[in-house]
Amino acid sequence: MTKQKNDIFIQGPIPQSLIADVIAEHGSKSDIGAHSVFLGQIRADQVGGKSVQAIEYSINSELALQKMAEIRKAIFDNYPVNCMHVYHSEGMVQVGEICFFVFTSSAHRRAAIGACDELVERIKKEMPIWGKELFEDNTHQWKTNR
Amino acid sequence: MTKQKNDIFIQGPIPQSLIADVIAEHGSKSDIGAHSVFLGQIRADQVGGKSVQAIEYSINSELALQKMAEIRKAIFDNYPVNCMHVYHSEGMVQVGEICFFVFTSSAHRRAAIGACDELVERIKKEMPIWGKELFEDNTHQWKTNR
Amino acid sequence: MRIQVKTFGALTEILEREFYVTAGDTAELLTALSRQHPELSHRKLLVAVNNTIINTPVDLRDNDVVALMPPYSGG
Amino acid sequence: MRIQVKTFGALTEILEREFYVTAGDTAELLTALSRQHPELSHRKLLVAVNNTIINTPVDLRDNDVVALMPPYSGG
Repeated sequence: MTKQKNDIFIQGPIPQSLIADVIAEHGSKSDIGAHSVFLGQIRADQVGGKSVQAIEYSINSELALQKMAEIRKAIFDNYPVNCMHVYHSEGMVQVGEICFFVFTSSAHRRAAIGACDELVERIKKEMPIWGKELFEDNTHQWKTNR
Repeated sequence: MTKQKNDIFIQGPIPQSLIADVIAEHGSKSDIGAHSVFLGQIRADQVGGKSVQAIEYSINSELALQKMAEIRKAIFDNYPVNCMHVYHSEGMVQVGEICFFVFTSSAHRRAAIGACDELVERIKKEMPIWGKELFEDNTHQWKTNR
Repeated sequence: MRIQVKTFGALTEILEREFYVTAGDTAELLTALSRQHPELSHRKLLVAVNNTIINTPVDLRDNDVVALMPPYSGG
Repeated sequence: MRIQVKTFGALTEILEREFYVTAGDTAELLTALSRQHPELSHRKLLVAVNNTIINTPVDLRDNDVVALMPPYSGG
Protein backbone atom coordinates (compact mmCIF):
# COMPACT_ATOMS: atom_id res chain seq x y z
CA MET A 1 0.00 0.00 0.00
CA THR A 2 3.01 2.31 0.22
CA LYS A 3 3.50 4.22 -2.99
CA GLN A 4 6.60 3.97 -5.13
CA LYS A 5 9.35 6.50 -4.53
CA ASN A 6 9.35 7.86 -8.05
CA ASP A 7 5.68 8.88 -7.88
CA ILE A 8 6.29 11.96 -5.73
CA PHE A 9 7.01 14.66 -8.29
CA ILE A 10 4.44 15.86 -10.80
CA GLN A 11 5.31 18.17 -13.71
CA GLY A 12 3.17 21.30 -13.25
CA PRO A 13 0.08 21.49 -11.02
CA ILE A 14 -1.34 18.48 -9.14
CA PRO A 15 -4.44 17.58 -11.19
CA GLN A 16 -7.80 17.64 -9.38
CA SER A 17 -8.44 14.23 -10.94
CA LEU A 18 -5.41 12.75 -9.17
CA ILE A 19 -6.66 14.09 -5.82
CA ALA A 20 -10.15 12.68 -6.44
CA ASP A 21 -8.72 9.33 -7.56
CA VAL A 22 -6.46 8.94 -4.52
CA ILE A 23 -9.38 9.70 -2.19
CA ALA A 24 -11.80 7.42 -4.06
CA GLU A 25 -9.48 4.41 -4.35
CA HIS A 26 -9.34 3.89 -0.59
CA GLY A 27 -13.08 3.21 -0.28
CA SER A 28 -12.64 -0.49 -0.75
CA LYS A 29 -10.47 -0.82 2.35
CA SER A 30 -12.61 -1.99 5.23
CA ASP A 31 -9.95 -1.47 7.93
CA ILE A 32 -9.68 2.29 7.32
CA GLY A 33 -11.75 4.72 9.37
CA ALA A 34 -10.09 8.07 8.72
CA HIS A 35 -8.30 9.99 5.99
CA SER A 36 -6.42 13.23 6.50
CA VAL A 37 -5.55 15.39 3.50
CA PHE A 38 -3.44 18.51 3.08
CA LEU A 39 -3.39 20.58 -0.10
CA GLY A 40 -1.02 23.46 -0.79
CA GLN A 41 -2.20 26.00 -3.35
CA ILE A 42 -0.39 28.91 -5.05
CA ARG A 43 -1.41 32.20 -3.45
CA ALA A 44 -1.33 35.60 -5.20
CA ASP A 45 0.92 37.14 -2.53
CA GLN A 46 1.51 40.88 -2.82
CA VAL A 47 5.17 41.94 -2.68
CA GLY A 48 5.95 45.65 -3.04
CA GLY A 49 2.85 46.35 -5.10
CA LYS A 50 3.36 43.35 -7.37
CA SER A 51 1.32 40.17 -7.34
CA VAL A 52 2.63 36.59 -7.57
CA GLN A 53 1.28 34.97 -10.77
CA ALA A 54 2.95 31.56 -10.51
CA ILE A 55 5.68 29.62 -8.73
CA GLU A 56 8.32 27.63 -10.59
CA TYR A 57 9.57 24.76 -8.44
CA SER A 58 12.98 23.18 -8.86
CA ILE A 59 14.11 20.12 -6.95
CA ASN A 60 17.32 18.32 -6.11
CA SER A 61 15.64 15.07 -7.11
CA GLU A 62 18.25 12.57 -5.93
CA LEU A 63 18.51 14.11 -2.50
CA ALA A 64 14.73 14.61 -2.35
CA LEU A 65 13.91 10.96 -3.06
CA GLN A 66 16.42 9.85 -0.46
CA LYS A 67 14.98 12.29 2.10
CA MET A 68 11.41 11.26 1.27
CA ALA A 69 12.26 7.60 1.89
CA GLU A 70 13.69 8.58 5.28
CA ILE A 71 10.61 10.67 6.20
CA ARG A 72 8.23 7.96 5.00
CA LYS A 73 9.97 5.34 7.11
CA ALA A 74 9.88 7.58 10.20
CA ILE A 75 6.14 8.21 9.75
CA PHE A 76 5.33 4.51 9.32
CA ASP A 77 7.46 3.75 12.40
CA ASN A 78 5.71 6.40 14.52
CA TYR A 79 2.06 6.27 13.42
CA PRO A 80 -0.19 3.25 12.74
CA VAL A 81 -1.11 4.49 9.26
CA ASN A 82 -2.32 2.19 6.49
CA CYS A 83 -1.54 4.47 3.57
CA MET A 84 0.56 7.51 2.83
CA HIS A 85 0.72 9.43 -0.45
CA VAL A 86 2.78 12.52 -1.14
CA TYR A 87 2.87 14.59 -4.34
CA HIS A 88 4.77 17.81 -4.99
CA SER A 89 4.86 19.88 -8.15
CA GLU A 90 8.00 20.43 -10.19
CA GLY A 91 8.14 23.30 -12.71
CA MET A 92 5.46 25.93 -13.23
CA VAL A 93 2.27 26.16 -11.12
CA GLN A 94 -0.14 29.10 -11.57
CA VAL A 95 -2.05 30.97 -8.85
CA GLY A 96 -5.01 28.92 -7.62
CA GLU A 97 -3.47 25.61 -8.67
CA ILE A 98 -2.41 22.85 -6.25
CA CYS A 99 1.35 22.29 -5.77
CA PHE A 100 1.46 19.94 -2.75
CA PHE A 101 -0.78 17.03 -1.79
CA VAL A 102 -0.42 14.82 1.29
CA PHE A 103 -2.83 11.97 2.03
CA THR A 104 -2.82 9.56 4.99
CA SER A 105 -5.24 6.83 6.09
CA SER A 106 -5.59 4.91 9.34
CA ALA A 107 -8.06 2.92 11.40
CA HIS A 108 -8.61 5.76 13.89
CA ARG A 109 -8.44 9.47 13.27
CA ARG A 110 -5.52 10.50 15.48
CA ALA A 111 -2.93 8.52 13.53
CA ALA A 112 -4.03 9.85 10.13
CA ILE A 113 -4.21 13.46 11.36
CA GLY A 114 -0.90 13.29 13.25
CA ALA A 115 0.93 11.63 10.37
CA CYS A 116 -0.45 14.12 7.82
CA ASP A 117 0.54 17.12 9.93
CA GLU A 118 4.05 15.76 10.52
CA LEU A 119 4.50 14.94 6.83
CA VAL A 120 3.52 18.49 5.82
CA GLU A 121 5.91 20.06 8.32
CA ARG A 122 8.83 17.77 7.56
CA ILE A 123 8.46 18.00 3.79
CA LYS A 124 8.31 21.80 3.86
CA LYS A 125 11.35 21.93 6.13
CA GLU A 126 13.52 19.04 4.93
CA MET A 127 12.87 18.50 1.23
CA PRO A 128 15.38 20.15 -1.15
CA ILE A 129 12.77 22.06 -3.16
CA TRP A 130 12.94 25.72 -4.20
CA GLY A 131 10.12 27.98 -5.33
CA LYS A 132 10.69 30.94 -7.65
CA GLU A 133 7.81 33.41 -7.35
CA LEU A 134 7.03 35.02 -10.71
CA PHE A 135 5.34 38.44 -10.95
CA GLU A 136 3.24 39.87 -13.76
CA ASP A 137 6.08 42.12 -14.96
CA ASN A 138 8.38 39.12 -15.53
CA THR A 139 10.45 39.86 -12.43
CA HIS A 140 10.81 37.19 -9.76
CA GLN A 141 11.93 36.51 -6.22
CA TRP A 142 12.89 33.28 -4.51
CA LYS A 143 10.30 32.04 -2.05
CA THR A 144 11.30 31.67 1.62
CA ASN A 145 9.32 29.43 3.95
CA ARG A 146 8.10 30.68 7.26
CA MET B 1 -18.12 31.84 1.68
CA THR B 2 -19.58 30.22 4.79
CA LYS B 3 -21.92 27.45 3.86
CA GLN B 4 -25.59 27.45 4.73
CA LYS B 5 -26.64 25.70 7.92
CA ASN B 6 -29.00 23.29 6.23
CA ASP B 7 -26.27 21.85 3.98
CA ILE B 8 -24.65 19.79 6.73
CA PHE B 9 -26.58 16.52 6.64
CA ILE B 10 -26.51 14.19 3.66
CA GLN B 11 -28.86 11.21 3.34
CA GLY B 12 -26.63 8.13 3.07
CA PRO B 13 -22.91 8.21 2.22
CA ILE B 14 -21.05 11.42 1.32
CA PRO B 15 -20.61 11.10 -2.47
CA GLN B 16 -17.03 11.13 -3.82
CA SER B 17 -18.28 13.69 -6.35
CA LEU B 18 -19.22 16.12 -3.57
CA ILE B 19 -15.74 15.80 -2.05
CA ALA B 20 -14.08 16.36 -5.43
CA ASP B 21 -16.36 19.34 -6.17
CA VAL B 22 -15.70 21.05 -2.83
CA ILE B 23 -11.94 20.67 -3.33
CA ALA B 24 -12.04 21.83 -6.96
CA GLU B 25 -14.27 24.88 -6.44
CA HIS B 26 -11.70 26.63 -4.26
CA GLY B 27 -9.08 26.79 -7.03
CA SER B 28 -10.27 30.18 -8.22
CA LYS B 29 -9.50 31.85 -4.89
CA SER B 30 -6.14 33.56 -5.12
CA ASP B 31 -5.89 34.37 -1.39
CA ILE B 32 -5.94 30.72 -0.31
CA GLY B 33 -2.69 28.82 0.24
CA ALA B 34 -3.78 25.74 2.18
CA HIS B 35 -6.67 23.32 2.48
CA SER B 36 -7.06 20.74 5.24
CA VAL B 37 -9.48 17.86 4.80
CA PHE B 38 -10.73 15.14 7.12
CA LEU B 39 -12.77 12.15 5.94
CA GLY B 40 -14.42 9.62 8.21
CA GLN B 41 -15.11 6.22 6.67
CA ILE B 42 -17.12 3.23 7.92
CA ARG B 43 -14.78 0.55 9.24
CA ALA B 44 -15.58 -3.18 9.39
CA ASP B 45 -14.89 -3.39 13.12
CA GLN B 46 -14.95 -6.88 14.64
CA VAL B 47 -17.12 -7.29 17.72
CA GLY B 48 -17.33 -10.73 19.32
CA GLY B 49 -16.66 -12.55 16.02
CA LYS B 50 -19.12 -10.40 14.06
CA SER B 51 -18.21 -7.76 11.55
CA VAL B 52 -19.81 -4.31 11.17
CA GLN B 53 -21.49 -4.05 7.74
CA ALA B 54 -22.93 -0.54 7.97
CA ILE B 55 -23.75 2.26 10.39
CA GLU B 56 -27.16 3.88 10.53
CA TYR B 57 -26.87 7.46 11.77
CA SER B 58 -29.71 9.30 13.48
CA ILE B 59 -29.54 12.96 14.42
CA ASN B 60 -31.34 15.41 16.67
CA SER B 61 -31.44 17.85 13.77
CA GLU B 62 -32.70 20.96 15.53
CA LEU B 63 -30.15 20.73 18.29
CA ALA B 64 -27.44 19.73 15.80
CA LEU B 65 -27.97 22.77 13.55
CA GLN B 66 -27.90 25.05 16.57
CA LYS B 67 -24.71 23.41 17.88
CA MET B 68 -23.09 23.56 14.43
CA ALA B 69 -23.76 27.31 14.20
CA GLU B 70 -22.09 27.73 17.60
CA ILE B 71 -19.05 25.63 16.61
CA ARG B 72 -18.74 27.39 13.24
CA LYS B 73 -18.76 30.79 14.92
CA ALA B 74 -16.11 29.72 17.45
CA ILE B 75 -13.85 28.42 14.66
CA PHE B 76 -14.18 31.59 12.58
CA ASP B 77 -13.46 33.63 15.72
CA ASN B 78 -10.36 31.61 16.60
CA TYR B 79 -8.74 30.83 13.25
CA PRO B 80 -8.19 33.05 10.18
CA VAL B 81 -9.90 30.60 7.84
CA ASN B 82 -11.48 31.65 4.54
CA CYS B 83 -13.78 28.67 4.12
CA MET B 84 -15.26 25.92 6.22
CA HIS B 85 -17.47 23.07 5.00
CA VAL B 86 -18.88 20.25 7.12
CA TYR B 87 -20.95 17.29 5.95
CA HIS B 88 -22.20 14.36 8.02
CA SER B 89 -24.26 11.40 6.89
CA GLU B 90 -27.75 10.67 8.15
CA GLY B 91 -29.25 7.19 7.70
CA MET B 92 -27.42 4.17 6.29
CA VAL B 93 -23.74 4.17 5.31
CA GLN B 94 -21.99 0.93 4.27
CA VAL B 95 -18.46 -0.22 5.14
CA GLY B 96 -15.89 1.66 3.03
CA GLU B 97 -18.20 4.62 2.43
CA ILE B 98 -17.56 8.16 3.71
CA CYS B 99 -19.81 9.40 6.56
CA PHE B 100 -18.04 12.60 7.66
CA PHE B 101 -16.27 15.31 5.65
CA VAL B 102 -14.62 18.44 7.01
CA PHE B 103 -12.89 20.97 4.75
CA THR B 104 -11.11 24.21 5.72
CA SER B 105 -9.11 26.75 3.71
CA SER B 106 -6.81 29.56 4.76
CA ALA B 107 -3.95 31.73 3.53
CA HIS B 108 -1.35 29.84 5.58
CA ARG B 109 -1.34 26.19 6.57
CA ARG B 110 -1.54 26.41 10.35
CA ALA B 111 -5.00 28.00 10.41
CA ALA B 112 -6.52 25.47 8.02
CA ILE B 113 -4.96 22.50 9.83
CA GLY B 114 -5.82 23.78 13.32
CA ALA B 115 -9.40 24.64 12.36
CA CYS B 116 -9.96 21.28 10.67
CA ASP B 117 -8.62 19.33 13.65
CA GLU B 118 -10.74 21.31 16.10
CA LEU B 119 -13.86 20.92 13.95
CA VAL B 120 -13.39 17.14 13.82
CA GLU B 121 -12.92 16.86 17.58
CA ARG B 122 -15.79 19.18 18.49
CA ILE B 123 -18.25 17.66 16.02
CA LYS B 124 -17.53 14.12 17.24
CA LYS B 125 -17.88 15.22 20.85
CA GLU B 126 -20.65 17.84 20.76
CA MET B 127 -22.99 17.02 17.88
CA PRO B 128 -26.14 15.06 18.82
CA ILE B 129 -25.58 12.23 16.36
CA TRP B 130 -25.88 8.50 17.08
CA GLY B 131 -24.48 5.59 15.11
CA LYS B 132 -26.11 2.15 15.13
CA GLU B 133 -23.59 -0.49 14.02
CA LEU B 134 -25.26 -3.21 11.98
CA PHE B 135 -23.81 -6.72 11.75
CA GLU B 136 -24.20 -9.32 9.00
CA ASP B 137 -26.65 -11.40 11.08
CA ASN B 138 -29.05 -8.43 11.44
CA THR B 139 -28.07 -7.78 15.04
CA HIS B 140 -26.76 -4.35 16.02
CA GLN B 141 -25.04 -2.37 18.73
CA TRP B 142 -24.93 1.36 19.37
CA LYS B 143 -21.60 2.93 18.57
CA THR B 144 -19.67 4.64 21.36
CA ASN B 145 -16.99 7.20 20.58
CA ARG B 146 -13.56 6.94 22.08
CA MET C 1 -48.05 20.65 32.34
CA ARG C 2 -48.34 18.68 29.10
CA ILE C 3 -44.85 17.99 27.82
CA GLN C 4 -43.66 16.49 24.54
CA VAL C 5 -40.80 14.01 24.96
CA LYS C 6 -38.49 13.04 22.09
CA THR C 7 -35.98 10.21 22.40
CA PHE C 8 -32.84 9.43 20.42
CA GLY C 9 -30.28 6.70 19.76
CA ALA C 10 -30.47 3.58 21.93
CA LEU C 11 -33.24 5.18 24.03
CA THR C 12 -35.66 4.60 21.14
CA GLU C 13 -35.43 0.88 21.97
CA ILE C 14 -36.75 1.52 25.49
CA LEU C 15 -39.11 4.46 24.98
CA GLU C 16 -41.27 5.68 22.09
CA ARG C 17 -39.58 8.16 19.77
CA GLU C 18 -42.15 10.81 20.64
CA PHE C 19 -44.81 10.88 23.33
CA TYR C 20 -46.67 13.24 25.63
CA VAL C 21 -46.55 13.23 29.42
CA THR C 22 -47.54 15.42 32.32
CA ALA C 23 -44.70 16.63 34.55
CA GLY C 24 -43.90 19.76 36.59
CA ASP C 25 -40.15 19.62 36.16
CA THR C 26 -37.45 17.51 34.51
CA ALA C 27 -36.55 15.68 37.73
CA GLU C 28 -40.16 14.52 38.13
CA LEU C 29 -40.24 13.45 34.46
CA LEU C 30 -37.04 11.40 34.74
CA THR C 31 -38.11 9.79 38.00
CA ALA C 32 -41.44 8.74 36.51
CA LEU C 33 -39.82 7.32 33.36
CA SER C 34 -37.18 5.41 35.37
CA ARG C 35 -39.94 3.88 37.50
CA GLN C 36 -41.75 2.63 34.39
CA HIS C 37 -38.50 1.58 32.66
CA PRO C 38 -35.96 0.46 35.30
CA GLU C 39 -33.30 -0.08 32.55
CA LEU C 40 -33.14 3.72 32.18
CA SER C 41 -31.81 4.28 35.69
CA HIS C 42 -28.24 3.12 35.04
CA ARG C 43 -27.94 4.97 31.73
CA LYS C 44 -26.12 8.21 31.17
CA LEU C 45 -28.66 10.66 29.72
CA LEU C 46 -28.39 14.11 28.20
CA VAL C 47 -31.49 16.25 28.61
CA ALA C 48 -32.46 19.24 26.46
CA VAL C 49 -35.49 21.44 27.06
CA ASN C 50 -36.57 23.32 23.94
CA ASN C 51 -33.16 22.60 22.38
CA THR C 52 -31.11 23.85 25.32
CA ILE C 53 -29.04 21.25 27.16
CA ILE C 54 -29.72 21.37 30.92
CA ASN C 55 -27.41 20.10 33.64
CA THR C 56 -29.67 20.70 36.63
CA PRO C 57 -33.47 20.13 36.89
CA VAL C 58 -35.65 22.88 35.44
CA ASP C 59 -39.37 23.61 35.70
CA LEU C 60 -41.48 22.68 32.71
CA ARG C 61 -44.31 24.61 31.08
CA ASP C 62 -47.12 23.48 28.78
CA ASN C 63 -45.86 22.55 25.29
CA ASP C 64 -42.22 22.33 26.32
CA VAL C 65 -40.24 19.78 24.31
CA VAL C 66 -37.86 17.57 26.27
CA ALA C 67 -35.19 15.63 24.35
CA LEU C 68 -33.69 12.59 26.08
CA MET C 69 -30.40 11.56 24.53
CA PRO C 70 -27.65 8.99 25.13
CA PRO C 71 -23.99 10.09 24.77
CA TYR C 72 -23.23 11.19 21.20
CA SER C 73 -21.43 8.88 18.77
CA GLY C 74 -21.26 10.64 15.43
CA GLY C 75 -18.31 11.06 13.07
CA MET D 1 40.65 16.14 -7.07
CA ARG D 2 38.23 16.83 -9.90
CA ILE D 3 34.86 17.56 -8.36
CA GLN D 4 31.44 18.05 -9.96
CA VAL D 5 29.47 20.93 -8.46
CA LYS D 6 25.68 21.23 -8.83
CA THR D 7 23.81 24.36 -7.77
CA PHE D 8 20.14 24.91 -6.94
CA GLY D 9 17.54 27.63 -6.38
CA ALA D 10 18.78 31.23 -6.26
CA LEU D 11 22.39 30.00 -6.48
CA THR D 12 21.82 29.21 -10.16
CA GLU D 13 21.72 32.98 -10.74
CA ILE D 14 25.25 33.34 -9.37
CA LEU D 15 26.90 30.09 -10.41
CA GLU D 16 26.45 27.67 -13.31
CA ARG D 17 23.99 24.85 -12.65
CA GLU D 18 26.74 22.27 -13.11
CA PHE D 19 30.49 22.69 -13.41
CA TYR D 20 33.76 20.98 -12.59
CA VAL D 21 36.44 22.29 -10.23
CA THR D 22 39.53 21.06 -8.48
CA ALA D 23 39.45 21.11 -4.65
CA GLY D 24 40.88 19.01 -1.83
CA ASP D 25 38.03 19.52 0.59
CA THR D 26 34.72 21.37 0.85
CA ALA D 27 36.16 24.29 2.84
CA GLU D 28 38.69 24.95 0.08
CA LEU D 29 35.94 24.71 -2.53
CA LEU D 30 33.67 27.20 -0.72
CA THR D 31 36.53 29.64 -0.09
CA ALA D 32 37.50 29.61 -3.75
CA LEU D 33 33.90 30.12 -4.93
CA SER D 34 33.33 32.97 -2.44
CA ARG D 35 36.49 34.69 -3.68
CA GLN D 36 35.24 34.54 -7.28
CA HIS D 37 31.65 35.44 -6.32
CA PRO D 38 31.66 37.72 -3.25
CA GLU D 39 27.83 37.74 -3.16
CA LEU D 40 28.04 34.09 -1.99
CA SER D 41 29.79 34.96 1.26
CA HIS D 42 26.75 36.35 3.09
CA ARG D 43 24.43 33.57 1.95
CA LYS D 44 23.27 30.62 4.00
CA LEU D 45 24.30 27.51 2.11
CA LEU D 46 23.55 23.83 2.55
CA VAL D 47 26.22 21.50 1.24
CA ALA D 48 25.76 17.85 0.26
CA VAL D 49 28.57 15.54 -0.85
CA ASN D 50 27.32 12.58 -2.90
CA ASN D 51 23.80 13.27 -1.60
CA THR D 52 24.74 13.38 2.07
CA ILE D 53 24.30 16.72 3.82
CA ILE D 54 27.51 17.76 5.62
CA ASN D 55 27.74 20.19 8.49
CA THR D 56 31.53 20.30 8.85
CA PRO D 57 34.15 20.32 6.07
CA VAL D 58 34.99 16.95 4.52
CA ASP D 59 37.78 15.81 2.23
CA LEU D 60 36.87 15.35 -1.42
CA ARG D 61 37.86 12.60 -3.81
CA ASP D 62 37.91 12.43 -7.60
CA ASN D 63 34.41 12.34 -9.10
CA ASP D 64 32.67 13.43 -5.90
CA VAL D 65 29.51 15.43 -6.53
CA VAL D 66 29.00 18.50 -4.35
CA ALA D 67 25.52 20.08 -4.21
CA LEU D 68 25.32 23.72 -3.11
CA MET D 69 21.82 24.67 -1.98
CA PRO D 70 20.03 27.68 -0.49
CA PRO D 71 17.49 27.10 2.32
CA TYR D 72 14.55 25.00 1.11
CA SER D 73 11.24 26.60 0.19
CA GLY D 74 8.95 23.85 -1.10
CA GLY D 75 5.36 23.15 -0.21
